[in-house]
Amino acid sequence: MRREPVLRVVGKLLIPYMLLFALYVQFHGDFGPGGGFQAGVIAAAAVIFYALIFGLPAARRLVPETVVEAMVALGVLIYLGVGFAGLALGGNYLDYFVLDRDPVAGQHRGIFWVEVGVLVTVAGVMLKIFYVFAGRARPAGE
Amino acid sequence: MSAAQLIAAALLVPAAGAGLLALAGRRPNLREAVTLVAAALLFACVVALAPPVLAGARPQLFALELLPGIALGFRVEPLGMLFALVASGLWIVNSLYSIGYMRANGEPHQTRFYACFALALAATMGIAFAANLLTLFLFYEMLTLVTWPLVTHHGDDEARAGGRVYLGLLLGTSIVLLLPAIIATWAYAGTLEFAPGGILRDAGLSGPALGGLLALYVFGIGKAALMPVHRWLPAAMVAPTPVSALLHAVAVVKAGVFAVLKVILYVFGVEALAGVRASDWLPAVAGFTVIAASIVALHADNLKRRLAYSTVSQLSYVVLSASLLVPLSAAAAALHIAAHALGKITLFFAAGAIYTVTGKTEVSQLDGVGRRMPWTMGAFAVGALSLIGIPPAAGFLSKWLMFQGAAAAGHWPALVVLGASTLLNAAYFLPIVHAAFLRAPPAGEPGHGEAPWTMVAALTATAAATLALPFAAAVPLALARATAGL
Amino acid sequence: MSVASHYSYWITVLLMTAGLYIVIARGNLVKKLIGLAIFQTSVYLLYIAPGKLIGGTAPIVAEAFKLYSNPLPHVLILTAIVVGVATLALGLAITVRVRETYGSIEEDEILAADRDDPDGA
Amino acid sequence: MILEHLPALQVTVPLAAAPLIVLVRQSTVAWGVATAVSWFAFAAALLLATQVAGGGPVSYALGSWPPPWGIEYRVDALSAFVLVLVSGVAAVVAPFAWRSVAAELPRDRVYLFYALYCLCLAGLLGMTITGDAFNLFVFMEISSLASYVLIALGRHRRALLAAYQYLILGTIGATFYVIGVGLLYLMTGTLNLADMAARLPALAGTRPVLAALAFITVGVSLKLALFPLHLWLPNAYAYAPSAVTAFLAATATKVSVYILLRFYFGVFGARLVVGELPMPEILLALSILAIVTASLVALWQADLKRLLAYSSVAQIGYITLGVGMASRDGLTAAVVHLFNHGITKGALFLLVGGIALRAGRAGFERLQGLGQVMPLTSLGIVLAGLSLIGVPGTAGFISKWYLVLGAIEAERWWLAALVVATSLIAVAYVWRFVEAAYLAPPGAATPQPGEAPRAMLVPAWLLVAACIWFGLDTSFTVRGARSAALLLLGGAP
Repeated sequence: MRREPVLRVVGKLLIPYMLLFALYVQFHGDFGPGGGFQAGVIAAAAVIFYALIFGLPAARRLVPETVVEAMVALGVLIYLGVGFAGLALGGNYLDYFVLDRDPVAGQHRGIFWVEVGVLVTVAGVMLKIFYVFAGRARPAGE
Repeated sequence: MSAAQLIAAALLVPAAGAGLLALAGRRPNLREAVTLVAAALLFACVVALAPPVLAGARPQLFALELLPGIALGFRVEPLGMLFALVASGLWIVNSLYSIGYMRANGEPHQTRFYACFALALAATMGIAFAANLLTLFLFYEMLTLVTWPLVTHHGDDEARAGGRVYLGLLLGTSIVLLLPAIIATWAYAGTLEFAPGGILRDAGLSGPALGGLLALYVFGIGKAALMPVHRWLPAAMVAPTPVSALLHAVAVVKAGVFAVLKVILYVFGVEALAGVRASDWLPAVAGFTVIAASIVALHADNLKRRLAYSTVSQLSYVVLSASLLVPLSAAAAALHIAAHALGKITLFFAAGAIYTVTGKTEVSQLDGVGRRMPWTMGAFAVGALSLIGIPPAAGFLSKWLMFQGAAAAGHWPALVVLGASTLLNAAYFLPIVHAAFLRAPPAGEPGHGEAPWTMVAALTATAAATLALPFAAAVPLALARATAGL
Repeated sequence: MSVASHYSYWITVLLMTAGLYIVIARGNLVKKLIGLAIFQTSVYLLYIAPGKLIGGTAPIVAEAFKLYSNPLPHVLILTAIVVGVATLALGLAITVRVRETYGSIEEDEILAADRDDPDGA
Repeated sequence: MILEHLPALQVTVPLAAAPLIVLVRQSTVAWGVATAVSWFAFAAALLLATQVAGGGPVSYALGSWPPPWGIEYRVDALSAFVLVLVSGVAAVVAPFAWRSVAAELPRDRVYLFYALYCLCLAGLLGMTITGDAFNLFVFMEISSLASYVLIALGRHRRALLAAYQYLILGTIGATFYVIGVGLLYLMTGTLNLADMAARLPALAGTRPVLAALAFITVGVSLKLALFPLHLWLPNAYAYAPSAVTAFLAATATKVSVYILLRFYFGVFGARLVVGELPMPEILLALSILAIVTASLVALWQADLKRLLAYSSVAQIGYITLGVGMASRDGLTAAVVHLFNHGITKGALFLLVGGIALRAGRAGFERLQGLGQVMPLTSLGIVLAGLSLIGVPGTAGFISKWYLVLGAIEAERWWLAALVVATSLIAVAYVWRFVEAAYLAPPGAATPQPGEAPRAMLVPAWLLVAACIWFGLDTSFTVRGARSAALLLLGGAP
């Protein structure tokens, strides 16, 4: 990989924008096509891109596998947490209306956090899948 | 204690006894003491129930809801009382005998033996006191299952084969025939509670339908050993002798004929059956079994096998009498349960004692045994006389009533069967007695004495009871007559 | 005419049968998974196609538009796609481990290996 | 306040436990969380069941969107009954897993087991409680994906292939189901089951509705392993870790039966399914085939776990037989057998798990003389086996009673005869174990270390005791099943 300076430079240039684009897709989900699923995949793609260029060990150092697993769990917990917050504030489970004094603002707030949860989980799952298969590429096995 | 508590005690004492026995397994003396104490306690409970029942009360106890509308229920009526008295009384004697037999023969797994025996008694009490068909069925199956370890006690290939036949026939007939019969009764009658006069009277079933249902019942109750579902009884001969005594005298076959009596009297109702002539085929089947089993017994050389076929034929006396559908023969049937139990247990005890001392199992080997074991063979003779029906033994009493009942019913084939089978009984029992006392023992055979004293005591006691029953017949006779509504 | 106008259904049915056929007919574990994926894809089409209104736009309230596509099938199928991806990933992960254990991903070879050595390693 | 949110908590608490366990990664904590969550679910299910018994169906609108717009969680007599079964079995299996999983899985995967266990539980509970057809699909896939992994965790290498086969067939089943739901959605424009049921009579007999019925039948039948779609089941059960086998055998197929019942009688309606289509006849024929062939195949298995797996196929046949009768007693039999077979098979597989711990596998050659080496385990298997046969005084008897009663009331005597005759095959295969365990001396392959640890025996015996208890006192099971049957047939709630 060291002999591919073009790739390395382009990669270093592109990866921040990929992550930024992921965030754009994430937050634009309120107003147009977009949302956590797509954003999660794009964010994961950035890391996978990094791994392809700089090698799997480097990617594992950057985003260790424990972090990936934690991301998967954390995203689900954020999502469930929104549900429980609805409960705690006196509504039904996953009730967004009670999350703010203004029901419409409550809707916004609820879906925002749910999408954050989705982003984290989807990115985590994508990376996890990538790690699982990429890590097994060598025939030596475990 | 109230009557309901007594019923509960009668069920729980043997069950708790089984638990204690399992715990006391490592200490044989304690274990056997527990058996005897449990047996005595149970007998006391059952005896305490007798006066109110004789006075006309019907103590009852209802517990769990087996199915919506059917409770786990117990109600003591005269027939059940008689059966419970016989079974619990014989358990004491049988325990005494078992102690001697099991020790003298060095049998393995004695703790399992005593525990299963106690459980079998618990199941028997459940059958005797059951207030409805479902409760009866539950304990009937339980009895099959807890006696299986007893039948396969030796654990060898022979025991395994015998156990398969035993379980296959008893469980098979009860699941395939008896269970549908019970469910059909529930579907048509809407109840399963035993009631004098029967519960199927108003179900509006035709004669053939009732007859079919009756067939499901009498062949489904495999324990009654009506031919052709009698095969399990000879197969179970692989068991140790105390188990044979349990099967033939104390509990199992008695539970079978008891259940048949219950079904005829309290499910169908004598009048309902007689009215549509639904049971006309039953005396023929029972009569055939009586004669055929006697002929097989006549040809059997193995002593226990001969006794087993004798049981098959004696059981069919009960079914035959019950199927004549007159009160007197119903009373005779009830009484014969007790009489046959006393006589047959004596015979098995004697056979076991002979085997314990000499290792002999065949009739042809018994020459001169009576001279060396006078108590044992004396008791054997008493039991044989009772089963043939010679006064003053207990069997005479029930057989006399049977003849009377058959005459009252005007059923002359039954009279012929009873007469012929009495001759056959004599033909297969008397040669044994004759050989034992009047022939010389084979030359060169080492001498021997009696069996251990507990065994001799047990068989003497049952022989004495066989002789005493006709003279103290008030209680059993009263119960039998109350059963028949006389 | 009416047959042709339902072309989305025909495509659905074609994908469905093709996918199912691959699953059944192929012995290669990966090819089976590909068949499974095609089979699932047919369902996505089944849901999405009827939800589309010709000339309709995304269901975002705005002054200029009166005609919207039904958003619900999209949401449902988004979930179904996630499920499909998870299934595919899991199936492939299992296949990788099968390959590591048996050294093959052909079904008949694996079964033969199990027949020869029933207790396995 | 907690009480009115029970329907949501019933599912979300186990669901939340899974990521928590992944975050913690520590096996003791994982076990503690999984056990606590299972018992919480059990308590919640019992509370819900009493609420339903007292005051009729409970409806819960997720996100406060009223049905049919939002997703509705709906607990009625039938779903409450299934919830109790699923969560109850989970509550018993979780403590059992402590020793069993520690012995069968590598240390670093133990937390994964518990996370997936919670996920699977949440999925099964969600399938049962939801009133939304698509939400049901999602929960179906959650529980299925979790169970594929759980099966693949098995020690034996064949577990991998078993999991793969289950994955393929399970996914096909779920996809068939979702195709059926899609067709229904196209026709009715709703995904709420109750709403669908209200709109379908107007469309009855149209081709998409019939196609939907066919797709859903095949899809769910794959999931519930109805003969001849049962091929995935024996291997999956035989090679999964013991705790997984016990849990899945007792719950997963039962929930699928629930879905079949729900769609047949709750959505399509008895008039269409029973009155106009030959579904009862088809079900009866397949059930009879399942009972006879699977029982016979079970008889010849060399491994107790496989034997029990085939017996499961046969027992599922009894359940669908009750469904096929489509009468009050038949449906009562189906629902009550769903419960009784659940606890019976749960108990058996837990006890076999004890054997697996000591002997490695449960091949019959290793069971010689087991009655002496592992007396409590063997006795438990015998008692639960009696329930499998349907001996009176055990739970299995109650099911058989209602099956035969249903057959007799329909005057189908041959069916009654068939039900009782096939239980004789069950006698034969249970007795194979009895003879091996009690009538043979311990052989070279018999495990030596002795009885299973108490942490495994106690949960197993809890279920054995339940088998006996629910055979003697049927006030909960039969009443619950009866009211569920009436509900399905459109009678009183």
